[in-house]
Amino acid sequence: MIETKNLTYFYEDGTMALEDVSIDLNRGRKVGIIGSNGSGKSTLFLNMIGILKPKKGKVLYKGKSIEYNKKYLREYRSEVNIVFQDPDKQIFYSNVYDDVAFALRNMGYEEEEILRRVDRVLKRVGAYDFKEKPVHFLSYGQKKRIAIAGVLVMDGSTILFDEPTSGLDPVMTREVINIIEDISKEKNIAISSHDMNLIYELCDYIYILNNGKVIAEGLVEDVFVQKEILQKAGLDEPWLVKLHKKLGIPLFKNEEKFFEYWSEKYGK
Amino acid sequence: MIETKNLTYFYEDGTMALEDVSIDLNRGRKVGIIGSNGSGKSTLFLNMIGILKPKKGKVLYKGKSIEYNKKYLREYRSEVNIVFQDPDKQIFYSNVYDDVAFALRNMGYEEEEILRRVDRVLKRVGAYDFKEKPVHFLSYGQKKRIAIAGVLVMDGSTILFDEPTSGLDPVMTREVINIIEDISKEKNIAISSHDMNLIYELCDYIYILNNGKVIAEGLVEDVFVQKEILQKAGLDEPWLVKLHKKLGIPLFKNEEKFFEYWSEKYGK
Amino acid sequence: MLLIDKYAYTNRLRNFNPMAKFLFAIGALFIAIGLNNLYVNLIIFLIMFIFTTVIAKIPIKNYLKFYYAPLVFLLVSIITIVINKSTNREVFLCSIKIGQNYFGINENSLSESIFIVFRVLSCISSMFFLSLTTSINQLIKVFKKLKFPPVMVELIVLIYRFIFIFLEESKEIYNAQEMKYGYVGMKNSYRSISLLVKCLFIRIFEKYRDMIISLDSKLYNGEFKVG
Amino acid sequence: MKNKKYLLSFMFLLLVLAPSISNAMHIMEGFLPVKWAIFWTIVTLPFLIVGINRVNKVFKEDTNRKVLLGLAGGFVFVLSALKIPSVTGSCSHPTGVGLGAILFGPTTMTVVGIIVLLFQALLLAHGGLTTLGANTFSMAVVGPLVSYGLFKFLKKRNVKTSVSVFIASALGDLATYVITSIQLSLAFPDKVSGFLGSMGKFLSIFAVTQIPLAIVEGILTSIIYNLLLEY
Repeated sequence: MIETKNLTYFYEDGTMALEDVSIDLNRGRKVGIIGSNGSGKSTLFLNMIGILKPKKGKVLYKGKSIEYNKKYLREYRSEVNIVFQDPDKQIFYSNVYDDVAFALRNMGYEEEEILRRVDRVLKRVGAYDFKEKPVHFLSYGQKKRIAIAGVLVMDGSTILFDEPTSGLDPVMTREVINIIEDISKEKNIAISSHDMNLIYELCDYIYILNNGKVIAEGLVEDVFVQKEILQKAGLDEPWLVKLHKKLGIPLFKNEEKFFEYWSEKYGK
Repeated sequence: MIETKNLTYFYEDGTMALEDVSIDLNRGRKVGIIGSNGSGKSTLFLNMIGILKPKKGKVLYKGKSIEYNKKYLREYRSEVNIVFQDPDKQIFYSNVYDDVAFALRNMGYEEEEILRRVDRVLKRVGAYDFKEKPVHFLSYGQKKRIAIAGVLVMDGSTILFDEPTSGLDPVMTREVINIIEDISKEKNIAISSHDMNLIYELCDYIYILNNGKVIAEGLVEDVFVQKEILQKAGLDEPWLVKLHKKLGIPLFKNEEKFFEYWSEKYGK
Repeated sequence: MLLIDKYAYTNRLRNFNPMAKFLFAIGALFIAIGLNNLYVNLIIFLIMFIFTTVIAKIPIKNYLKFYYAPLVFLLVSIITIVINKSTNREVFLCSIKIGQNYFGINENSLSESIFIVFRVLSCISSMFFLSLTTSINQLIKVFKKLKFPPVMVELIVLIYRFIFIFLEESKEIYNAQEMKYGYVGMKNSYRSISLLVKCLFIRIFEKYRDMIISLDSKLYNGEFKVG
Repeated sequence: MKNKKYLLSFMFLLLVLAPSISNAMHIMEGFLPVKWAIFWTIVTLPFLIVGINRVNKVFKEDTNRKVLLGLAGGFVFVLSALKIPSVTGSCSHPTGVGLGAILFGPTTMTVVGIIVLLFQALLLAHGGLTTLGANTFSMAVVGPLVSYGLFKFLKKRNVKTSVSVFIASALGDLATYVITSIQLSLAFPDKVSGFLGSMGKFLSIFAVTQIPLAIVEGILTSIIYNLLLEY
């Protein structure tokens, strides 16, 4: 339901951050925004949630330009929210429960309703078991789940994820992917990342950002096979794509499907 | 030249961090220490450079137990040093030159010699072009290079890298890998990471840490094919290993070799 | 992140001898408050204005914005100084009577105010010249040459570096709070700002813990030397 | 945790040395006539020298403290750049300066304070170079001393800590504001009613903003104190 239209953003000193960026999150359930560090992914997200205001162009929500007054933004953010990269900078309490309840308390919900919602969301992200532990005893991956819970609890329609798996080890990466897959069943999702294998597996539609400009967009299967564009953006091909191109086999969305295909074909 | 012998370390509150860990960095030029977050990789490194003192067992340098007095450790650390994960915690100056020169000035070198060394090392890590910029203008990847330069400048014999590529995008990852490859020609290297593809390509000998214990060690080609052990440690197989096992092709160390093989064999 | 700091590294005079820039600005400051002469101060202001915008190429629009906050303070203070109270109407150029007292503008305070305004403009423009054309990293070298106490120089070096680390963190924390309605209404705002300060405060110790390890490994011997 | 001790002493500081560089009114660049600029610089100098000696002594014992004090300085600066909505509707800066270091004694605050004020002048255009002496005296000498003294005094009287924190930080803030008013009145005595008349004007003008601010500051500092206790 969110779109940006010819969005341009530059910093006070004139450094260009985003130029003429048009992005439409309706193109897929899970839209990927990929690009190298400094390509503008985070700035784009900050524009999309109304923290930064575009210098030119606009952000549309349900087809209408978003407004930058307090009242509008309050309403807007109950629908559109973001999980930032570093959980340490979005967890404010040393107590898991209080932290996840933060947004609801700020919104003025009854404690009873808060309790219900927080519990539900903690279960959903698999954090219910350690909800009694103080936050500084949690591992990075556990904190990440708390951070997701803290946003999920607002129950909006769209969630942006900024580098959701950076710094996570393989097991935790898998868990976060599962959480995102689960959320995406009922919400619109956008993910920014420079981890190509992640985006390739998770997203259905992607935009490639390079130096603040969209240099390609399309269905995952169509964009990821354009090696020159990925290279220009400083990105890698996912290995399944490499196999597809070098070995002349069909393109598979994930490794399970590929190995299935292989064993059927070659009986190995 | 560094070994740990039955090293055990626990925190003041009794939490076990490392148990009976024996590691020998002479087993390869580039030794990988892999394990999930919290498996004890960083604690092991801190023991190896003498910041933490083992509760049991010891750290050997050139066959002799290291000593924990100031004089010895100074000497030792001019030979054995570490690049930490977060560059912001190891850069103390906003001025790139002063920061890289820091260790040399601490060692009492002449300014002339310092100038020569710093310039050389900045060129080597590809940071010479932005040496006039203040650190707070640099990107994460650029800071990482400065952090590496700040250690490399001491010109010791062994460098430990703690998660050298975490948070870096594909291009910068590639650059850091190249820097490490280059350094490894003349120095002993140990790398801790949970990025399996990185370790697989870069290292020759690896140790797998799980809950503070070494659960496997060996040549990369031997260890990475043991799926159960990787799984136990919460790690993934590198994709080249997966292909090797599922497709019954030989095991290749990097994708270039694999694609070469493939095109020779199938002419594609 | 801080606009003035950004310009200090990117302006056209950035590579000009820092000591010269420093002495020029400080000299101008001394003359400005020392002579306290209207014409001299006007000239200093014009020179600084031209040096900063035309020669160092700081965009005029942003340059003028930097004057906004100080000028508000100036305005309030000037009003305070200019308006006096007395029971005697004679001392004023013009006045109004409120109750038993006259409130008005006295000739002496008016002329004093004019001097203040010119002095302030010339001083501020001199300081802006310095801070917009000379980076802190350059100033640190100047301070060292001028034989500032070494411990001050070291603290300046460290604080300058850490400012940006904390600034970035505070911004990220602030954004995350804002997204969770942390700054809707007074009560939420106070709670959020307190939480933010707490988070940063705890960060001091986390960073300290990690940084002394890093210092150890870099053979720190108690001194942060500058070249 | 070994840090716990540091944390506690630092916390103490946070509370005590509240009169903040951040939210007090900085006398702007060029505002003071030359003789007063020099006068306040000279008055501040002894405190600065004592502070530097003190700092040097602490650093001699533990050189790592340099980094700790540096971090505290960065923290204080950033607090001064934050904006919070204040009671008066305008935006003000939150509390917390003091933070400097009780570890190092209150005079240390003068050293960190003057550096932070220097950065504020150069990077934020708050305050100035010619007024650095006067601003340091009100914000980094008198304010901390008042809060520090009050906190010690109240603690001896067994006043509840959060109350002591509130009083110490709020009054420290007010002290800074009174000193600034005195500085301005001395420099600009009313042409009709003299120093006292001028003092009355400055105090009443700034009271509108400064008294509510002092209260906010006190409240915030208590909240932060309690949050840190939880941790």
